[in-house]
Amino acid sequence: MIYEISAGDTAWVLISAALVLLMTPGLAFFYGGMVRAKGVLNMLMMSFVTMGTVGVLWILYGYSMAFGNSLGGLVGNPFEFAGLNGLMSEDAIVGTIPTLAFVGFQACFAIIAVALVSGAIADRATFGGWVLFTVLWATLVYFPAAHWVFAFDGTTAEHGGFIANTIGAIDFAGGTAIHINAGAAALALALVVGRRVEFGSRPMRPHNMTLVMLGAALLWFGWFGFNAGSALGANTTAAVAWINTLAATAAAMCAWLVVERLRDGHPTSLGAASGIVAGLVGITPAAGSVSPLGALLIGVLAGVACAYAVGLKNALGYDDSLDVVGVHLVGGLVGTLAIGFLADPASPAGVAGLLYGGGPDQLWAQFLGAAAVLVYSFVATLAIGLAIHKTLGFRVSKKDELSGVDLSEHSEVGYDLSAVYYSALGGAGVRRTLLLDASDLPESELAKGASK
Amino acid sequence: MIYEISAGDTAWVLISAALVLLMTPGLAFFYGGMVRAKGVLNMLMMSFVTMGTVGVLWILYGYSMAFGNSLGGLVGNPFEFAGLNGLMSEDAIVGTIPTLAFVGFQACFAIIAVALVSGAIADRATFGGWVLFTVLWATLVYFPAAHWVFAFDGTTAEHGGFIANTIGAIDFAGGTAIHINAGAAALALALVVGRRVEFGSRPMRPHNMTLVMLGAALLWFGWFGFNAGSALGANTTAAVAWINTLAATAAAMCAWLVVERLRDGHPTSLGAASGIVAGLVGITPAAGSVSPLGALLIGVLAGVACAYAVGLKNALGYDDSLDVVGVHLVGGLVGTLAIGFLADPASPAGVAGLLYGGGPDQLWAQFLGAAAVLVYSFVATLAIGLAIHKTLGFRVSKKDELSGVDLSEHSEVGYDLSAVYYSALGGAGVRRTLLLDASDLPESELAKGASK
Amino acid sequence: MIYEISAGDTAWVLISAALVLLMTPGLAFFYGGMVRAKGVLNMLMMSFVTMGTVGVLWILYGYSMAFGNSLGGLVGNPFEFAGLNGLMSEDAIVGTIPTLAFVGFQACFAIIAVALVSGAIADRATFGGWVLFTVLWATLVYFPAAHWVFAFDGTTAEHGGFIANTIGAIDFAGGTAIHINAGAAALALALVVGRRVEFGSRPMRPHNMTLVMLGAALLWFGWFGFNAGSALGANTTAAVAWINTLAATAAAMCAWLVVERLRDGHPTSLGAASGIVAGLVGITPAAGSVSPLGALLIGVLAGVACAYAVGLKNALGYDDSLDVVGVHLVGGLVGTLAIGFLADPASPAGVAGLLYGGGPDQLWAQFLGAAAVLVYSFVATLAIGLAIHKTLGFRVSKKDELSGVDLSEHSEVGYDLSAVYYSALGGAGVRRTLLLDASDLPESELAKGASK
Amino acid sequence: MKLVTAVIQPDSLEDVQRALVKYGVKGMTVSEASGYARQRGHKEVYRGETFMIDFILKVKLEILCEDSEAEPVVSIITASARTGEVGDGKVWVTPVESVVRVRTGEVGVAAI
Amino acid sequence: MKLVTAVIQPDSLEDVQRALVKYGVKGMTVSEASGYARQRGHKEVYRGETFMIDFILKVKLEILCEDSEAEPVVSIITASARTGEVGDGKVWVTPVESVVRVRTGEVGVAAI
Amino acid sequence: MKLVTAVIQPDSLEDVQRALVKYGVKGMTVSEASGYARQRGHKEVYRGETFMIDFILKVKLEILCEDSEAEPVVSIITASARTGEVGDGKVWVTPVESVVRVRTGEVGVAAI
Ligand SMILES: Nc1ncnc2c1ncn2[C@@H]1O[C@H](COP(=O)(O)OP(=O)(O)O)[C@@H](O)[C@H]1O
Ligand SMILES: Nc1ncnc2c1ncn2[C@@H]1O[C@H](COP(=O)(O)OP(=O)(O)O)[C@@H](O)[C@H]1O
Ligand SMILES: Nc1ncnc2c1ncn2[C@@H]1O[C@H](COP(=O)(O)OP(=O)(O)O)[C@@H](O)[C@H]1O
Repeated sequence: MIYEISAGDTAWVLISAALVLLMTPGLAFFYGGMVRAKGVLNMLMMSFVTMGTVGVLWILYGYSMAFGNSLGGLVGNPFEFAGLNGLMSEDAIVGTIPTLAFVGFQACFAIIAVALVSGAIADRATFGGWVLFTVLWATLVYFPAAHWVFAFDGTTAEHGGFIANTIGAIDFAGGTAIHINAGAAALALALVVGRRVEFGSRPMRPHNMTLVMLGAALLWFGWFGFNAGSALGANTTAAVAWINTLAATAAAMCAWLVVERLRDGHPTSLGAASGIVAGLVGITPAAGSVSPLGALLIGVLAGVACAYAVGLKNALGYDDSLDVVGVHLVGGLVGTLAIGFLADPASPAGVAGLLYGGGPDQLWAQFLGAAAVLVYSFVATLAIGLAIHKTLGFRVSKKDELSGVDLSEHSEVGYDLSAVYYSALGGAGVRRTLLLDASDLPESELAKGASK
Repeated sequence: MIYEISAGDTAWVLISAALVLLMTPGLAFFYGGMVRAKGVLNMLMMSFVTMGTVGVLWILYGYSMAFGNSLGGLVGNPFEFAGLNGLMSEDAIVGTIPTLAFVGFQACFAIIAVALVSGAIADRATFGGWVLFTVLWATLVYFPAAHWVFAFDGTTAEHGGFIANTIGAIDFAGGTAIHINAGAAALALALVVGRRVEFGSRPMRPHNMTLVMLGAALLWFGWFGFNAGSALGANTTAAVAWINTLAATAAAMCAWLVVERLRDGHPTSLGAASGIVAGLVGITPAAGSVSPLGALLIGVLAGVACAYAVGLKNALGYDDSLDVVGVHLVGGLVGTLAIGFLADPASPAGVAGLLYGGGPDQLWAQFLGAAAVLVYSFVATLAIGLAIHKTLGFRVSKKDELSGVDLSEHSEVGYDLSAVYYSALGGAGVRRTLLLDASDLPESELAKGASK
Repeated sequence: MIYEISAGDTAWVLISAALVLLMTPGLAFFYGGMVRAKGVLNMLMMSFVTMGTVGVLWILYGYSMAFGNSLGGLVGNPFEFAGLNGLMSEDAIVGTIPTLAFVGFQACFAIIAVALVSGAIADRATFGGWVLFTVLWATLVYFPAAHWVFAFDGTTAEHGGFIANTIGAIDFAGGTAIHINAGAAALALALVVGRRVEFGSRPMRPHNMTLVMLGAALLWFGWFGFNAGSALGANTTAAVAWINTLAATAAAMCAWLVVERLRDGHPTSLGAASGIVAGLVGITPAAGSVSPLGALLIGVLAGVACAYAVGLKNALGYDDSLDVVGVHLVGGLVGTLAIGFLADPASPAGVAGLLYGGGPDQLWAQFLGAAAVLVYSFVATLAIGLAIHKTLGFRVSKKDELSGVDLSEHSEVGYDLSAVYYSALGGAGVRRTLLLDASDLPESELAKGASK
Repeated sequence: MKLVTAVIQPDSLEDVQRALVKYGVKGMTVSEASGYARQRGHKEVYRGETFMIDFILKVKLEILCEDSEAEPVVSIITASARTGEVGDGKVWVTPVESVVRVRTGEVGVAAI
Repeated sequence: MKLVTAVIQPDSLEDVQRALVKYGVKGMTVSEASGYARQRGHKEVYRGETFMIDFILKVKLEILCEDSEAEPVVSIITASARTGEVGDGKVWVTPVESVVRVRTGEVGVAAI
Repeated sequence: MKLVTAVIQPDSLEDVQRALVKYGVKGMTVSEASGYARQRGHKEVYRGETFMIDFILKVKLEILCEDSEAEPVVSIITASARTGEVGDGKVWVTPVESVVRVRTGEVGVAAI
């Protein structure tokens, strides 16, 4: 499958890759605004550091594990493209674009898949534990799952992953590989790390809703690259995916707001932001296989389902702090299974769902693909999480949690808007500390006076 | 007019569409930073919800009303492309791009046109009223106006709108259809909804200028898609529009700052942000028909005119809270009329304005087009606004306005930067409320003691 | 070198240009979050106003000075393309893109190069002085330096600059022209303007780390346009530059965090943000001439070097407030010189560095190019800075500095999150001031009573 | 000397300030506070979870004055801060033993 | 009448509030403050520079009450705000000469 | 016991803190406040509209001390907070009837 490079397709994939990279900071702000002020930096850092660790791993061996020649449909050969060896050549092409454009595009998928999980363990995880988790989870869970779903036989290697090729599930841009995967992992990790000390007893409202809205906006913007970029070219498929990404998201936002209006009395901005993300997640697997009207419907389903699903954690008592399960696992399942019903033969995928007269095969394939990823991810994440918890430790002390993970894990605070200085320059360096410690001082005149 | 799809042109329009979508959150932040902290979420929500409602409408019938076959030059046939029926086909092409790419690009125009209006009624409108307004105004005002201005005969349908085809006014990217339109509507709506309680008596300074600057930055960034994307291809026209979008905006920012320096003593960051938007609005209609020097001039004119125009509301006493009239109506008029003078025959439009030896015809066409949209928009918006005001109600109670629309309309607050909990978990759900109401308690020991 | 326009290449350069424009606001937020709350707007304004002034200059004569026919390899003929005259024609082409696309892309380079310098003089410079500086420095330092490095013989004019053509240094996207240049200027300007009053005695921690992270995110996002866009087409070179921009940045972030973990005890979010920028700066000159593994190595080197270099200012006592020297000068030198060692003959540049068996020539060329820009920039900036300081004045009064440059230079404050009004509407305009001045009032009853 | 402390509605600050200045009060110190009392707080909802915010934003005014001025100052505040709604707040008077003006070192009534 | 002032740990506010309301206290005014004393502050690091933050966030409570209530109120606060860690804070009582309820103009004990 | 309250310029806080600690004061509570008095506020301009900000940011210090310490504490604050500019603020002393240390329940001078 070697064609010539198309500058137009390459331009589209390169900019899409940059858009997908921007999604991870977008996610960081979306998550970061939702925690309390004392944990905002840690929340941001969990996403940002993932861009560092997974970015490096992807180049070293991640791309190769995902898209190298398949070892039995389960994982790509990690040595084949280790260090992206040989891919700078003009001949290295995937479809109509340079291989490295594809590598970059998929790199950003790997990054955000891992970052998504962090929402489950807000405000209480050790930063070291999380960093190790990004390395292990990317290697043991995401890179294989990406292989299963995204590596088609013959596209980047002779043989690809079993979900794409054997089961034949449709996952246009990663509903299974990314959202169900991250959602299942989030549930496992929330169980391993345990509830926040104040969960259920103290109110923990978002500290900065403008940050949440900014995150939602960047996510939506970037998601056009995620979905429409997955066409790997600037063509009709991309345009369909683009429109569906607009349609489902708009519908899901409206749906979530309607649920809130009816259930809680008022539509909220957090609801709008959450609805946006739910819609984006829902349409991700389906962006190339449904019509715009189908996308509207998926949006409504995802919006309503997720709006209710975020309440599960309170009912069941697990502390998935920022609702990764409620939004990504549930939204991903809605979208993945909806394909079985709503796939439109007139769409680029050309498959007919049950409502378009197709048989139950596609629905069954969708179910199998989703279940495979869900189960594997949950089990493997439990194992990885427990391993980290038992060795390095995955949870800060109660005292640190109460005073805030920003201080304990990063020695920083998010905001200092006051014009008053409450601090003094210190350090063992060249500067003299100005910090006064009363007990270091000689007996004071005051004390002398008082003892008289 | 069926050509082949160009991947390059498609890539440019798809990314431009995403850029234009990002403008609406950009606008939300620009507006949101300008209101007081107690209304920031409502301000954001007015823009965000428009992405939901108008996004859905566009797919259902909006695109068809704007670009369906013309009913007498006034509106497109709403049934022709209802639900974007049939547009997923590889044959559905507009110029050199898939029709759905064009649909997506124009969808974002519709969204932002409606969102722009919200600046006029900051801090006092019912959210339900606004949501209904987005539906009615998009349907009755924007979709027709888009048809008049953007639907050229033969491009998407056999016959198009009267301003584009009969009057022959030049509106490259929506100076009339969007900015004059939204500006006139803003004036009408400000009159309908009335002044804020504290207008003219209490200071209402922006609560977060960094948010305003962020909004201005995202607007400028997105506007390259808005203007240069309107070439519907990656070509010289797009490059000219790109450069003009840089030139006019840079010049307008400088001009606004100079006015402030001379008039008020200091150039301000709000001035810079406002100048950016004024320049962008000014060049919007003209981006394809003037030279870079012409664009600089339009920027200066728009910057100076708008810097003075924002004072009008105080002089005349209407409360167009965030100066939609002063910036979008005035800036849109400056740009639209300037074409009559500054159109450069060497530009892609190839028309000569008065200063380049052309006749007064183009100026007259520009005037007619602008006047048509202005008058229609003002009158129709008055009607729509009054209808909502009399039925659903468009204005919150004075008490709610004073305590803030974020609370009354969304049950949320924008920021909670304190480390102190002032609240208690409650709700009718599984959780016991911790809220203590003294009057619910049995007669206290204290009271007993005191009565002794 | 006249080819046909490629829509794909044009799309890529147009969007890259927009990405690079976004970098300047990104920088503004990165810098703005780092200063104290009382100076955030001034910090933002120094970047924003540069988009105004340099944007206008570029169109008037900047492009011509950089890319006009060379006057002895030192500067382009400023009159050749003054006002971008004649460049709207379909025949005006650079490589495979319209000349105006190239003009726009390079415009944004000029803007950010100037804006970078502002970090050195945070919180104490007169705004007027800075505005004048942007004009003089762009004209006398940046436009010539861009000519030296970016103007290749025959690309836009018959003859180009001496670093590109005579010395033959490799500077893919501006490591010398922009980062070393701005870094050297920052050092000079920090010396001219002098230390902040509170430097070394009062703690000056970042006031809003979420803003810093937002800035870093936008910079990284935009930098894909900066680096990969410098291929001036959507091709393998662009893809290589894209991947290297990911690799080096990811590695530099990790490296900076490791340094912090080992040296200071905790990895910080400011460290992550700084590492991102250090990696981006480091890979800028080398993005097209090293392999992904080479990029990882450059990232590590830049991350470590800059993490230590930011401490220099305390040791040496100059107040480069936001570490432009430590990050941009040092990072730029690391990347520029690393090419001499790590240039990979398999990369698009096709040059072999010392580690790939190449001779020392390239390293020598790199050194010469860097030294030329560094020395010229430092000396010229000293002269410009002193000239402004002696005439207009470059420094606010101590009182203004302590109460904050936002107030003294812009009459504004960044945030007003309180629900309490501490102010009264005033002004010489139509509105009566509500400000009460006790001394303006007639002798009060109280005073009367008291004197009794 | 006396210290008059008032906890009032934020929206009343301007009226109180005007009235006091008009009366001849030359200085005051203001800070933000939150009150819990008869006036009920409000409800917020995030992702379906309800939060009750018990404490309501108030403004706290402190005014140093001569003994004889305390009573009129209290009445002026009471009159100009009254909206008649629950939550209008309290004004109270405490004794002050000495006052110094930092700038000059003046003490007592001269320091006010 | 008395004014009971307490400076306590922010995390104790809710417990104190509950205990006071249960006891019968009908109102209180809360504000944020920073304390410097035995409890050590924390360290922050920005680009390798170390900052010591001396002052620690505290909550300040003010409760107007009858003379007879002052003592029980103090003990309730002391009991419910105690964590046993350095930094738990202080409670003190000052005399109040008069109190007015703004809304009604009621004075003295009726105004509390 | 006494409560010394000082309203000073924010920039003076560090000097005052140092001086007090050097003298032997072991604790203090600080909060932010805004002052209106002789010192004039500043002007802000937004889109051509002028706003006068009457209130100026101040820092409020509260120090509990023994009767005998009140006077020296006042003088130390006065001396170290003085810049000589209008707006330097006030220091005042009020009587305190009792003090309790929350952590231990110690009362009186031992609680300070
Ligand atoms: N006992 C008290 N001690 C201190 N402050 C109080 C007390 N009671 C009320 N307050 C303050 O007065 C404010 C108004 O009290 P509230 O009872 O709600 O209204 P009103 O005074 O109009 O009856 C409260 O928010 C609180 O700040
Ligand atoms: N002399 C004092 N005057 C005013 N406030 C004080 C004084 N001493 C302590 N405080 C306040 O009490 C808080 C706790 O004091 P600290 O000595 O740290 O703990 P503890 O009271 O448990 O011994 C301080 O943070 C400060 O706000
Ligand atoms: N009568 C007063 N009551 C309470 N606080 C006052 C009073 N007068 C002044 N202040 C406080 O002292 C600060 C400084 O007062 P000002 O008159 O401006 O300067 P100075 O004390 O140097 O003459 C004010 O900002 C205010 O916070």
